[in-house]
Formats: sequence, C-alpha cells, structure tokens
Amino acid sequence: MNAEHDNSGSTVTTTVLGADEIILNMGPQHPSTHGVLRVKLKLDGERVVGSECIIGYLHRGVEKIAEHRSYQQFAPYVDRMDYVAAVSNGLGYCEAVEKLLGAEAPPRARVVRTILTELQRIASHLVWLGTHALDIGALTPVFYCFREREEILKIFEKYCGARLTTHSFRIGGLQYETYDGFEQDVKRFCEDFAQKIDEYETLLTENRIWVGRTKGVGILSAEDAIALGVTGPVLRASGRKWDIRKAFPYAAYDQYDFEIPTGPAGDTYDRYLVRMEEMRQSRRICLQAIENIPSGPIMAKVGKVLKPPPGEVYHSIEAPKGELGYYIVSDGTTQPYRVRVRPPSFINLQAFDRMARGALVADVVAIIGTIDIVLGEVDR
Amino acid sequence: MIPAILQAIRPFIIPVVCGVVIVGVFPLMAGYIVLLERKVMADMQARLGPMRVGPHGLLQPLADAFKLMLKEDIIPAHADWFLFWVAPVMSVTMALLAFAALPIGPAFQIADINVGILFILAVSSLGIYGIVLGGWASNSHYSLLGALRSAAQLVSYETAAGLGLISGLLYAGSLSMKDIVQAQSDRGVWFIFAVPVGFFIYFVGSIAETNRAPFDLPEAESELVAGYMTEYSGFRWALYFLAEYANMVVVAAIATTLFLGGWLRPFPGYHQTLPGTSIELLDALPSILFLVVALYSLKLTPRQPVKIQKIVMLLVAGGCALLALVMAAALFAPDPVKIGIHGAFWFLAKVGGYVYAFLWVRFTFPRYRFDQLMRLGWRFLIPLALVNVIVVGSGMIVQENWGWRHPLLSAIVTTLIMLGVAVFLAYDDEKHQATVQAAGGE
Amino acid sequence: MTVDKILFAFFAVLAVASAVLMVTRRNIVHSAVFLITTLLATAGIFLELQAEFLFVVQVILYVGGIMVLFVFVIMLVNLDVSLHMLQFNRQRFVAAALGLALGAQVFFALWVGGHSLRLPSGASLQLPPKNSEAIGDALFRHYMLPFEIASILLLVAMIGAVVMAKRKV
Amino acid sequence: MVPLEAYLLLSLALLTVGVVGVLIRRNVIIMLMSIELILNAVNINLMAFSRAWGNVYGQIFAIFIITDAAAEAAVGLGIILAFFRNRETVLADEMDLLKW
Repeated sequence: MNAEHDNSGSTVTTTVLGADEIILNMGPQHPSTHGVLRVKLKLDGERVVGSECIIGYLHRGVEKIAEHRSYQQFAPYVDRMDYVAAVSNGLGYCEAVEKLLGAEAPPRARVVRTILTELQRIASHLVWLGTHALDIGALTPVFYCFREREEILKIFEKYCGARLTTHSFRIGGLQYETYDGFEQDVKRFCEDFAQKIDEYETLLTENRIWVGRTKGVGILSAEDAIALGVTGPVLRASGRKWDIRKAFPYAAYDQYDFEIPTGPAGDTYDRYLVRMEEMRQSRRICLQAIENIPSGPIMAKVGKVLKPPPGEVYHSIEAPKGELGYYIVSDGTTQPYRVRVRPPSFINLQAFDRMARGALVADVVAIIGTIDIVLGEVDR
Repeated sequence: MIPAILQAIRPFIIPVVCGVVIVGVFPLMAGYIVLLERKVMADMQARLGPMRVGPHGLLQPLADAFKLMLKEDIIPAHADWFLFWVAPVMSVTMALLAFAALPIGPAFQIADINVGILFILAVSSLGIYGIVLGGWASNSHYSLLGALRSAAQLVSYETAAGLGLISGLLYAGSLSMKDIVQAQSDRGVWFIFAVPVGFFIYFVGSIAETNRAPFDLPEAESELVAGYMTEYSGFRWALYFLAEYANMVVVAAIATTLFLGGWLRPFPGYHQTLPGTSIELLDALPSILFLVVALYSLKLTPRQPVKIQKIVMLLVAGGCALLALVMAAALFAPDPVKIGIHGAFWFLAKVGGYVYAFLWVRFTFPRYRFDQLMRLGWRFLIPLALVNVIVVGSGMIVQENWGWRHPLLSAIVTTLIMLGVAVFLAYDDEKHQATVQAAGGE
Repeated sequence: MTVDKILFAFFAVLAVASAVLMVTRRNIVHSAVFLITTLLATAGIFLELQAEFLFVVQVILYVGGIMVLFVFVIMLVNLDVSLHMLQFNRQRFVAAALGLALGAQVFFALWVGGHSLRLPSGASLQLPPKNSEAIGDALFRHYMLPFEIASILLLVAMIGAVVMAKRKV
Repeated sequence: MVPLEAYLLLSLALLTVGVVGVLIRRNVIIMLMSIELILNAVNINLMAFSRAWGNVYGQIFAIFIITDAAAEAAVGLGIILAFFRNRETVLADEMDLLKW
C-alpha cells in the first residue's frame, strides 16, 4: 500500500516490521489532512510510535517567482500562500517592503489595515474551528462558523471586490478608500459576534466528549515549542505570552487595548480555548478601532516604480497561525534579489511528530487540526 | 392436487405477502429516511438541505438511487472478490431479515415467533459479518481497521444493549413481540416509565450498534476515510447504506415495542370525544395531522418554480389527503381494521421519533475516541446495566410481595437507586482515568 | 409433512457441504465463512426440530459470539505468509483414512445395531409449546448446579483468555 | 416427519469431517474450528434425541455444550494469539518446543 508510490525520498523504511507495527499512510488525499499533506504513521496497534510529514504536493515556487516580479507585482502572490488569511499575508509583505523603502503608511491606512487584519484573523480562526470540530466528529459547528465567516467575506468583498485572495493592501498604504457604511458593517458584525462565540462554546467547551477528545491530547511543553520554533496560538497555549502585536507592534496595534490569552497545559483543549479567546480579543480590537478611524490620506508617497536601496530587511507580523516573517534582499533594482518567507504553518508543523508520539490514530486527526495548517503556506 | 397444494401453502400466503411488501418498500423508505436525515441536519445547521430535485428535494432519493446504480462497480486489485461480493449482501439480508418479527401494528407482522425479540437480536448480531468480511476483503488498511473496530464495538455494546433490554423484559414476562406490547397494555404503563435507566442504556447501546455518531468510529470519516466501506462504490455501497438504515429502523422498532408501548395509542385513559360525535380526539389526531400536511402542501404548490415540481407537490398533497381519508375511514371500520391501521400509524410515528432522536444526537456531539468508547461501554454501561437488572428484579419482587400496587412507585425507587449507581460509576471511572494519566498513559 | 423433510434435506446438505469446504479451503477467512454457514444450517435444523430457543442461542452465541472471536483473531494474525505454505501436514493420508474409518465404524454400528437401540420413533411425542419457558424451568429446577458450574467454567475461561492474550502478565 | 436416523447420520457426517479436519490441517485455527464442528455434531444429536423423547433435557445439555465451546474458543484463541506473538506462526507442526 505504501511501498510502490514512495516518490518523495522519505526516510521511513518500509522493510519488515514486527507483527504489531504497521505503517499507515494518511493522505495526500485524506479528508482530514487539510489539503495535500501526507503523513506516514508508524503504528503499534492504534498507537503512534513514529510519524513523518511529507510535504511539497502544493509547491509552486512562490519565493522564486518573487525574483522575477517587481515589488508591486509580487504582492498578489503572497495572498495565495495562506489562502484562508490572505489579508494578513498582504499586510506582512507590504510592511516589509515599506520598511525596506523607509516609508510608512499614513495613520488612516494603518487603522484600516488593523481592522481588516483582525477581521481576517477571526475568519481564519472560524475556518479552523469549523474544520477542527468536523475532524473530531462534530458536524454542526462548521456551518455556524462559515455563516459568520460569510459576513466577514462580505465586508471584504464590499471593500475590495474580492473575497478570498483579496490583495487589499498596497505598498505604502491602501488602494481603496473604505466604502460608505464600512464602519456600520464592521460594528454590526462585531456586536453580533460576541453572542455567536458563546453559541460555539455552548456546543463544545463543556461537552464531555469534546473535552475527552482534546484534553491531554497532543501536549507540547513550552520548552519544546520554543526549541521547535513554534509560534502563534500553539505557543501561547503552552503558556508563553508571546505575540508580535505586543512585542514588536506594527500597523496600529500599539493604540489598542487587548489581552494575550495563554493556556496552562499546551494540549489541544488549551489551544482551542486560546483561539476562542483570541477571536474575542480581535473583536475587541475591531470595536476600538472602528470608533476612531483617523481621516487623511490612505497612501504614502512611494512613487510608481519602487526601487529600494540595496540592503536587506526582516519584518514579521502576528498572522492568525503564528509569526509570519518576510526576509527581503534588495539589490537596488525594481525586483527583489531574494524573498524568503517564514510561514507559521510550516514551522508549526514541525511540532507534529512531538505531539503525535504516543497518541492514538484518532488523536492524529485532532492534532493536525489543532496546529491549524494551510498547505498553501507550508509548501509555498 | 391443486387444492391440496393450495391447502399446504395457505398459511404462508400472508407472511409472504408481508415479506415482499417490506423487502420491496423498505429500500425506498430508507431513501426517504436519508432525505429526512439531510433535512433535519440542514435545519439544525441553519441551511436548507436538498432543494433541487423535486419540490423541497422530495425526489432526491430516487435521483440518488439511480446515480448509485449507474456508477461503475469497482473491485480493488488483490481484493478477495468472493467475500467482497458477498459481504454487503450479507449485511443487507440480515438487516431485512429482522423485520420478520417486527409487529408494525397488531395486524401487520410476518411471524409472531415466541422468541421474537431474541430472534431480532440474533439476526441483527449477524450483520457484523457483512462489516468485518467486507473490511477484510477490501485489502486496505483503512477498511481492515474499520472492520476490527466495528467488531469490537458491536460485541461490547450488544452486551450493554441486551442487558438494557432484559430489564424491560422482566416487566414484560415474554419474549414474543406481541405479548410484550400486550403486557404494556395490561399494566397500563409504557416500560420506559417503569425502567427508564434500561431505556437509556438501550438507547446508547443501539446508537453504538448501528454505528451512528457519536459512536461512528468504524466509518469515522476524518480518521479512516469511510472505514469498512472505503473501497466500496456504486450499488454495493448502496447496499451497506441500506443495511445501516434498516438496522436503525430495527433498533428503533425494538425500542418502540419494548419501551414505548408498540402500537398502543398514547394516553389510553384519555377519553375526550370530538364535539357531536363518538370519536375520541386522540383517535382522530392522525387524520387531522395528515390533513394539515396536505393543506400545507397545497398551499406551497403555486409557489413551486417549475411545472413538474408543481405536479409533484400536488401529488404529495393528494397522497396525504388520501392517508387522512384512510385514517378517518378506519375510525368507522370494525375494530380489528381500525386498530390495525391506527396501530401501524402510532408504531411508525414512535419509530420516527426514535430515529429523530438518533439524528439529533448525531448532529450535536463530536465523536468518541476508540479507547473512550470502550471505556464507556465496559466501565460504565455494562456494570450499570447489570446492576439495573438486579435492582429492577428486586423491585418487582418487592412490589409483588409488599403490595405496592402502582407500578410507577417501584419504578421511581429503582430509578433513584440507579441514578446513585450511575453517579458512583462515573466518579469511579474519572478517578481511574486520573490515576491512569498520572501513571503516564497505558 | 413434506415441508419438514425438504427443510431438513436442505439444511443437512448445506451443513455437510460447507463443513467439507471449511476443512479444505486454503484461506482461513473462507474456512471461517464456511464454518459460519455450517453453524447457521445447524441452527436451521434446530428450528426444524422446534427448538426455537436453542436456535436463537446457537445464532447469538455460536455465530454472533464465538465465530466473531475467531474472525477477529484470524484478522489479527497475519495470513499472507501461511497462505503460501503447505496446508496439510505429512500424515494427511493416514489421518484422513483413520478419520474416515472412524466414521465408517460408527456408521456400521448404527446400521447393524440401530434397530436394537429402541429409539423412539419421534412422531409420537410432542414438545411443550412454550419452548423457552420449558428450558428455563428445566434449567433452574433440575440443572441448577450444572448451571452454576458452567458459569464458573466461563469465569475461569475468561480469566485464562485475558492472561493468555495479555502482553505482559 | 424426519426419522431420527437421519439426524444421527448428519451428526456422524459432521463428526467425521471435523475429526479429519483436526487430523490433517496444519493451521491451529482451522483445527480449533474443526473441534467446534465436532461439538456441533454432538449438539445435533442431543437436539434430535430431545425431540424424539419429547422433553427439553437434551436441549439443556446442548446449552452446556455451547457454553463449553465458548470457553474453549476463548482460551484456545488466547493461546494462539500468545503463540503468534512469540513465534509468528499458527502452524501446528512448528509448535515443537516446550519453551522459547
């Protein structure tokens, strides 16, 4: 079953195994690997004794493409990495290039960017919650989640015409002014959303089966998480209060008041609680921001042709899944010399083996879900 | 010669006709149970469900059936073709065989076997072979894992569900399906009120036995793709599907017969008559219900966008009106006919309610993990069921010897005792789990 | 009464044929399936003998319990290896001859001495109609001690099986 | 009415097949299944006699035999599993040492 199609140069041997150990291939076509991830599991009965993630089925050479596009031309490509959080990707890239240029977006643009990014965070977490619950067997939350996500996507659509891969930001600020009624839409959404989160929580948080399936599953200690470079909600659930929004504030985050939730145990249940609380905090940020959007220009003066001075820059933001960093080297021409992306999903996926060892097959599904990977970002 | 043969086959005519009706009608009915499931699911998930084929998706089952029949029939390479072929047939045969002893109303029963309920349990316990052999014959890890899980799960939960049934059977004092209903009529109480804990155990056990969520591990989509059905497609897959829904109806029918009063009308002591007639209000309820549905369909008819949909909707309205007419006419028919038709209505209504509870549970709860499922079965349900049998038995003795005439009195006492036992078991299980986790797994 | 005979013949032929297939099949799973068929045919014969309760016990316990255990174990031990090996052992001809000789001997004994056994004709007596009640009566009135002993046997077997199958005792 | 001899003959046939199965197969699981076949043959006898005598005592004995078969299957399969774990074989003629 697994020997003949092994075209990935993997290191797991499929030689003679003991009577109890079998190798199970999950994916790349599997309902709960969230795309084209392939996981090779070494099983002792139903218990995982080893695992290997085999990636690259969605590799498109995004970083290489960057070397043959101008800075503006490359911006839409980054949306295709983490396609459930395209706005965040765009923000990271635009700010990195702005840093390289020495420019800064005007205040109004920064506030609008913050609002849209936080909405995107909520949308991304909603996708995570729905699919995660579906993996664990709860059929209903996914529809509730997508119902609310739809509202967010509608706001995006009204703002820039696109729903999924929005390309809503430009280097130096925004392309579009906010539409009439933008504030009302966001406000209405945020006000309704508080009650919606409670609705999800009544379905899951206290549910014995849900707690049984997630508590104590896929434990990742803070030390391990840091050693593996894990960031985002996964790290915070392990108890470290690390959030780029607080540590190196970007956009307009320094103006707003919000909490960074952390979890005590670093298990799947804590990651669930952390993400739920993050949605509440995102809502809070949106509500604060929408109260007071400064007026003024939305675009800094960066010129039509971007020619950053030679040099290099690393800029990272807190994407919904963790630290999303862009490392850009300029050789003074209109095209970047090298772009390297630090995708949170890719790094977080490294922790999978640590979490899955000793778990049961059913837990593997929960663990893949709880890392919250998007294969477009892992493979790039 | 011919009269002799006629004489010989005469006792078989009615059962054979009933059997043919069930085998012929049930697959269609299963299709509509699927439609119902999808509609209920859609309702709970804030969406519409199938709307395309026919008005409100009413022709969807037929479309699905045609699609499944036209699909390519794939037998995987290196599969054991004989068992691969035979397994789904086995599954569906055993599931439909159980219908032989189900009393759908006092008049409509293929055979009143004096070990009826055991017969149904026996036959439905054979359905496991369809799953296990199918999973093995597919020659796939997912299928085999699903099959093994299924075998372990069915064996465990059959025990619990069986013990749950026994507590009800203690009250019934018979294994014949007809006598069980009769006993409830005589005692004047449905056994769900006499042994609520037994009913609860059977409910959980029957969900697990039919592989429905939250116990649908053998076909857990997110883990094992589709479990034992992974390699099946087209019509064979449809057979498995049919077997699953048939099993669902069978367990619902057992529960209805033993715990929910079978074909008996609710509130037998309530005798409010309709003004100006001698017809009882509750007896007239079915026809009123069908009439309302018919009128509602009629109201929806002009709103259908396509002509063919209008026609189908009109047919639905006509069908419901016809049923209402039949139910109403039965009120004036001689007693056996009246009880037969109305009994069938109440029986099917109760089965429908039980199945609805299944669906409700399915869309509300996440899925158990395998070890949790086993723990729930062996550490909670089976001990609870064992204690329940003893407590209910003792309660009956006490009731008979001490002269507690009212059946509900001992029911209340035994239920309170059982609740205490359940709390204790849950507490003990949690403590055990804590020590296991403290010891670091295993 | 012809229905009786037809049923008996059908089940008997089914039982013997699948028993033979069970012994001769190469694949263990097929063997198990044929044994299941034999057991079901036997259950049919029980039904034909008006022993409904034993019919149900046979189906629930034998087919639904014991054979599930067999199938389960067959699937746990891997089968591909033994499939290609020699299926019968070296003394197979002698053994088969001896087995058949035993059968022939008993048959001969029946043939010769069957009339002197004074077996009841069967048609004369009827079983009590309520089969399960009669069995319960007999079991708990006259055979209480054997019943308890059987339960202890089961307990012992259960403990034995757990100890055997456990990895670390 | 089916004569009693017919049941005895059927039982004899199953017994013979079972005995031959135990003797000629190498696979322990099939040997165990053949033993089940023999027990089953006994059951048919008992049931036939019970019917012939018109009482249920034969059926009681059949119940005990089924109990016995269950116990035997559980322990036997337990041994086979334990053995398979040690030696990775289920063939009877490879079980030729007292200790591994």
